[in-house]
Amino acid sequence: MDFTFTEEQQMMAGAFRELLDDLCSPEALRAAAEKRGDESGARWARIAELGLPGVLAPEAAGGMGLGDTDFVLIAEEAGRAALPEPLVEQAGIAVPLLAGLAPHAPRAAEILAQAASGALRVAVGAPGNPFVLGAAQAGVLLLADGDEVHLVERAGVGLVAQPSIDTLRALARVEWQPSAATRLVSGAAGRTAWARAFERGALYAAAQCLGLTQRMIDIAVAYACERTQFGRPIGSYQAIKHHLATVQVKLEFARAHVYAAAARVVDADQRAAAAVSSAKLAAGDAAELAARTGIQVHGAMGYSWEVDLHFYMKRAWALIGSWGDRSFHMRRVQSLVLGGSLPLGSDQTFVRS
Amino acid sequence: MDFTFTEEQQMMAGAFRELLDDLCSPEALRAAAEKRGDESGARWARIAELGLPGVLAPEAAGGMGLGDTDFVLIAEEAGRAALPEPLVEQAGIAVPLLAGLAPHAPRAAEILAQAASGALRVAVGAPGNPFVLGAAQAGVLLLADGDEVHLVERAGVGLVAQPSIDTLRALARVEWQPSAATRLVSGAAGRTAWARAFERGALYAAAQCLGLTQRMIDIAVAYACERTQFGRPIGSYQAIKHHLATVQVKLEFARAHVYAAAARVVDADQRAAAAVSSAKLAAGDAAELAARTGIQVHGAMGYSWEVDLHFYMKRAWALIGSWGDRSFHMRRVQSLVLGGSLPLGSDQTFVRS
Amino acid sequence: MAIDLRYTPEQQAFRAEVRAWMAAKVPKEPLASLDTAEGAVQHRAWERTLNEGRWGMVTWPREYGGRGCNLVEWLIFEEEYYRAGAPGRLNQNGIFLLGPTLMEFGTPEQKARYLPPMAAGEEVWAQAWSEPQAGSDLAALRATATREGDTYVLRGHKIWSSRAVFADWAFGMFRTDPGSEKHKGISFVLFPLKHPGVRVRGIPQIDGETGFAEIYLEEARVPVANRLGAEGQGWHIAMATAGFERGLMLRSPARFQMTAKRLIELYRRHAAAAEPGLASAVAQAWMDAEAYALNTYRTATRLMAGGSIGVEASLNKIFWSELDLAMHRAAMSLLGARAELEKHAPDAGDVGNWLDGFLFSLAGPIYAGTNEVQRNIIAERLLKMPR
Amino acid sequence: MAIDLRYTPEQQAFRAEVRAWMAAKVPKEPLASLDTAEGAVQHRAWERTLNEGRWGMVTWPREYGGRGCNLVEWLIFEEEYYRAGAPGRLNQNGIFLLGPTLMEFGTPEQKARYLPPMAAGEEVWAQAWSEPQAGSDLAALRATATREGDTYVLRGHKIWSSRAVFADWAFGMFRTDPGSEKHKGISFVLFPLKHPGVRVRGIPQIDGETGFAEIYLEEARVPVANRLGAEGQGWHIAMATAGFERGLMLRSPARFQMTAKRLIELYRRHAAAAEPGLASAVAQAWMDAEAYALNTYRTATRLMAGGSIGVEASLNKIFWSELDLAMHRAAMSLLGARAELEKHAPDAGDVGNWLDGFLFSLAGPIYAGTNEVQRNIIAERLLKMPR
Repeated sequence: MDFTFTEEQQMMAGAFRELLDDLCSPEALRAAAEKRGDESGARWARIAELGLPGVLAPEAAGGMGLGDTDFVLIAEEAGRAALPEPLVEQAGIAVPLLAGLAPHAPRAAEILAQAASGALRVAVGAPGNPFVLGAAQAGVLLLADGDEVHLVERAGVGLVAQPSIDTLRALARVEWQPSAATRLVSGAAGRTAWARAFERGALYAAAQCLGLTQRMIDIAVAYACERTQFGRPIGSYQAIKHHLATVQVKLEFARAHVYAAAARVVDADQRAAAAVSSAKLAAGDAAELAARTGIQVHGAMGYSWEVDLHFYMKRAWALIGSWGDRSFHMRRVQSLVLGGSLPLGSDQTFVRS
Repeated sequence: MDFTFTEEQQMMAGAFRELLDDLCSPEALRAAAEKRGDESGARWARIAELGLPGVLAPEAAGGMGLGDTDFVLIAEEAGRAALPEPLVEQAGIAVPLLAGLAPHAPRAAEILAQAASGALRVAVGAPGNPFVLGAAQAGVLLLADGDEVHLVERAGVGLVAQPSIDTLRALARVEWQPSAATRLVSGAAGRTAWARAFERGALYAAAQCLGLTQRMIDIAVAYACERTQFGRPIGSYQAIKHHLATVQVKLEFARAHVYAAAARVVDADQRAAAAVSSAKLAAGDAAELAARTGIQVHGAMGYSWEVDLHFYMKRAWALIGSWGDRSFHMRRVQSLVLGGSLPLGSDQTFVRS
Repeated sequence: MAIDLRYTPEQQAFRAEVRAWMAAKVPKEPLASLDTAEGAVQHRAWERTLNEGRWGMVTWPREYGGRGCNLVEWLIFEEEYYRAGAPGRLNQNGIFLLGPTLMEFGTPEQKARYLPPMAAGEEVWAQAWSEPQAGSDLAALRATATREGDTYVLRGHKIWSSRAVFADWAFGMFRTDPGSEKHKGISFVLFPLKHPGVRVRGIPQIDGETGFAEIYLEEARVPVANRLGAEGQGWHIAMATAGFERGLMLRSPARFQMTAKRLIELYRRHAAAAEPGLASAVAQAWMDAEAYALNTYRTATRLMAGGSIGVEASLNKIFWSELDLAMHRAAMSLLGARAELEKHAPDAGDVGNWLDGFLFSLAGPIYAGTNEVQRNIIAERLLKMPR
Repeated sequence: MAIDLRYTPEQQAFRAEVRAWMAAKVPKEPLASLDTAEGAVQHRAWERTLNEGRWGMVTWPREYGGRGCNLVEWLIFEEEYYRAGAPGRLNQNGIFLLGPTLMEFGTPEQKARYLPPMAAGEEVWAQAWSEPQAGSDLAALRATATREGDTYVLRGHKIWSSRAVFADWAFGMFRTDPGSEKHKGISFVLFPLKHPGVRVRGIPQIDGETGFAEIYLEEARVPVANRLGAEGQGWHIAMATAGFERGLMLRSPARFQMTAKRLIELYRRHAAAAEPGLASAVAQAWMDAEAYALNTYRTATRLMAGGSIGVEASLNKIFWSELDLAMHRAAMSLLGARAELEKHAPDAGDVGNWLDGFLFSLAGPIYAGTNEVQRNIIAERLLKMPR
């Protein structure tokens, strides 16, 4: 029983954070927002240099061969920075999906190394998500037709862009025709592959929400310490302090859910489902509260494009609805816990099937 | 369109309040609590002298011939005082129930005047409430057998006392045998009578919750102004101020619901049902929050029997579960409003069938 | 029974009149946002149409373009206005805030000069309350009005002026006594926005629009007659204006009842997938919108009987702002994966204006005096708790 | 992967050992409340039984009656303790608060004197923190310990001493420097309750029991050797004790997980009548109880790896107290008309201990440092906001 991150894990996340402080400065985000989803190839290249797209790829495919408890800290940092490029979706979902299919599907094996190095951009259209993130910028797409997993070239699909309030997210509905040539797997293998992809999607959306929450707290605290009203910094008023402390409490306990879900997402069983849904709800709720509190603390200033807060708020709102919205995850927990299929009790918390 | 109380209505409530300040002092409540439900005949007599049991009885039966918008302020005062005797149940439920049945049931007509004068104590066992309040002290009981309304002598029933945390409430399960001799009405007449009684029960429980909320705020404010910590009265801290202001907001808008429900409870239609449920929920929620906030403001002192707060908290908790609990009323509103049977829109608020 | 919650035949006839007029005149297609240049033009045209029907500000005396309606008639008017889906009021800073203030503090000349074109929508007003260092703490303001004979020379920097980009006039507070501090030595001054020495710069908002602006005053000269009330009385007048802002008129119940109705319709479409707590949240929203309506009628008829409005304004402000936020949060939850879409997205479905409304509702607890300040007011003035 | 959320075989064996012992020894019938005379006797007997099995305080060194268990073993022990429905700990002020404090600040003699009978439940401890004018503001305390040679003469009035009615000893703070103010000149002193000059008066509670007491100290004389730490170091020691109170040990996650399980069972019995929001409230309670457990394991393994606990204690305190309140409020709603019944009422049905628990949960945000104070601590120490 050990629930701590290693020094190496923390160092890798720290290095990524430093890079992002540079790559995702407010000026950089403002520039990216104006291009609305035309991401910077330069930023992607810098991230790929760190090897991050391949964290979850086997070493044989040129990856790092690491696990979800390694990548969860990376996803958190991507959230904290409101990274415009869909690194989390490629490295956290597409790459392990390809790696899982590689033994059964030669075409998956073929592109895995390119995906892991970041040379090839891979977008994912998973069941449960109506839109695909980063489809326009991808080289290939992994798409669902029922249980089947298909691999399709970007040139082979039509895209209907769906503008998001988060102008750093390039969303699209994908129009395409499945065929035997595009199919990687079907049946139970496909179902399992998509189920795992969906759980990772929800887990890493939750991890990003942790980072976003921390960032929104940091911005609000900085503003509250600087802005004065009635002759005192507003951060010295109890009402402001208590609002922000409440967000911090929510964040801390959301962390426990997210890190625990990272440790068991591979199990893909009922308990993993409950853990992932708990993580998604807790982190999403923390981020939602952080956004609201951030606006309250900033007053009218929070509405200004010049204040950075809005980048993180919008990303939070977008992620809360992605990879299963609040209703989906709450109903799933209710079905498992109230419905009686999950054994209850404190001795069950760490049971794995 | 007039949503104000007359001077006469306010004066009658004011006179009752003054009497209760005398009759329900903390010492008097403490004494009553020790006797656990053996109410003071002297207190009842003083209240009866004011004619209050007969507010809703016709003048021909010696009553005041007034309406629910008159009695609602009386019920509010009874709540504010945590009055041990079930005046509200007798005057607000039993008397109009008897008055409604009198034209069809001679025995109801016979006892109406005695009930209105307070000479006879009448307890009510309505459908939806598992227990009867004040049964042991009543001369007669109005009891339900399906849709039928029965009038039974106290001597003709067995009582199984059910101790409440509110030691000022004498609750019992009533064991009895319905017979043709005890039956006042049956069928549709009985169903309508019980439906009206239930709506009034819920309405006046809500009205009492208003008074209880105001009293709990008053007690907490007085304590917060007097108690000092860190060299200042605790009532000067923003956190305490904001907690109490939040209760006051809830109270104010609960008032609007309760007074509006009083004006339409006689309609006994869907819109009246929605109004009564809204009132019960809003006033109950306000009282629940007032109790929690009261305890928070008092700190450990709130747990002490010597501090008066607990009388009002316990009454609030008891009333929240009576005459339809939170779930009953919330589900009723959902069925009417989300289910689509109630027309929606701002021009519908005051529509009456 | 004095409480009588029924409309009189006259009130019913009034409702019918409003309803018929709105049915005939309200634009069939929604106008562009009033925070865009195109929308501002469209909304000015709508205000002209309204005024032709003498509906610009029904509670005002006829001499100023109104109908002399009482508060219940005003509530009925608003109910029908929202029911008809009529456009937002471009001139709300004028009609709801400055209008009542002028009525109370203006000279006969000022009323005659400013009120009729305000009701007609010919002169659109912006507020100029905040300054960069004076937000909730308005008393920290620094802008000055220096008297030179019959002229004030205005200098300073106002910010968060809603609607100022497309408005004609603004009202604000200026220090007329240069050595004064806090609430003293402040005067309430009206000034044109298209005027030498006045520069307006829109503030880009997070939704890309410019509902707010900064106003730079660089030796803008206006007649002393533009001052409302006495010199140095500005704080007192501004507090009255703030009371109007929080009070009965700015947020009519019909607005929230309309949102509640739309939320219920949204819920019904998404009920199958919604987590159960949303059913209770939506029912609660309906009840709270009703409570706000009921309470407003309660206050309105009390005022008509000679009462006055005090701390109720603070109670109202907290209640409607939290209700509005709760309704929009529930809507965002119901919209799920589509909640992030802009309303013109091809697959926006029933997203409609919910996202815009959500952004706006987040501001509810802030503007017109933050809810924190309102809670202080309730605690100190109503509950008599120590400062 | 360093994170490994699996128990070792040794930990599994430890769980099996605890489970077997508890199955054999836990009383089949619930004991009377430990705030009654009868219950106090029964609970003392249970503490003796526990100690016979060497389960009095498993984390303590063997020399003091413990087993030298690490924090994960402690968590496992607590899980099995609650799973077995074992009685509440009569001596929690001793074992969870004073015990760790003695371990850190006591002399070898003091540890040898006090810890073994504490673990054995032979000496039951009460805390004597608050005074009538010093609640959250402990620094305002007035009780004095006047030194006369090797003796302290204690004078003062302590209040809200939990468990003092049936306890043997108490620990508290006294001014040893009569001219001192606030945090200075305070010492931490242990004193017997059955002792000349010490008078204990139970405070009747709203539930009719006497879990709290007042302690009147009228020239009670104790040896100077009863002082913990140096003279004047009392505040520093007391803050450490308060840290233990809020910290890891007082509220083990198993307690809340057990409540969540009971709440789910209650929900299932009442689901047909429950308003839909309760389904979400109950599911949320389960998730939050799991979060508290997960976070405690996170902290525990961090501490085992050499970390220290700081502001986390304040985060924990807020979280568990709000969780406990939310669970009991949901239970009260589910119980509906029966929620007001005392547990011995003939028709109490499944009311059980929910009402007692609800009353107790209302105190959660107050004791061990109010949640308001905890939020200040988080804001000022963790978020570095200005005082």
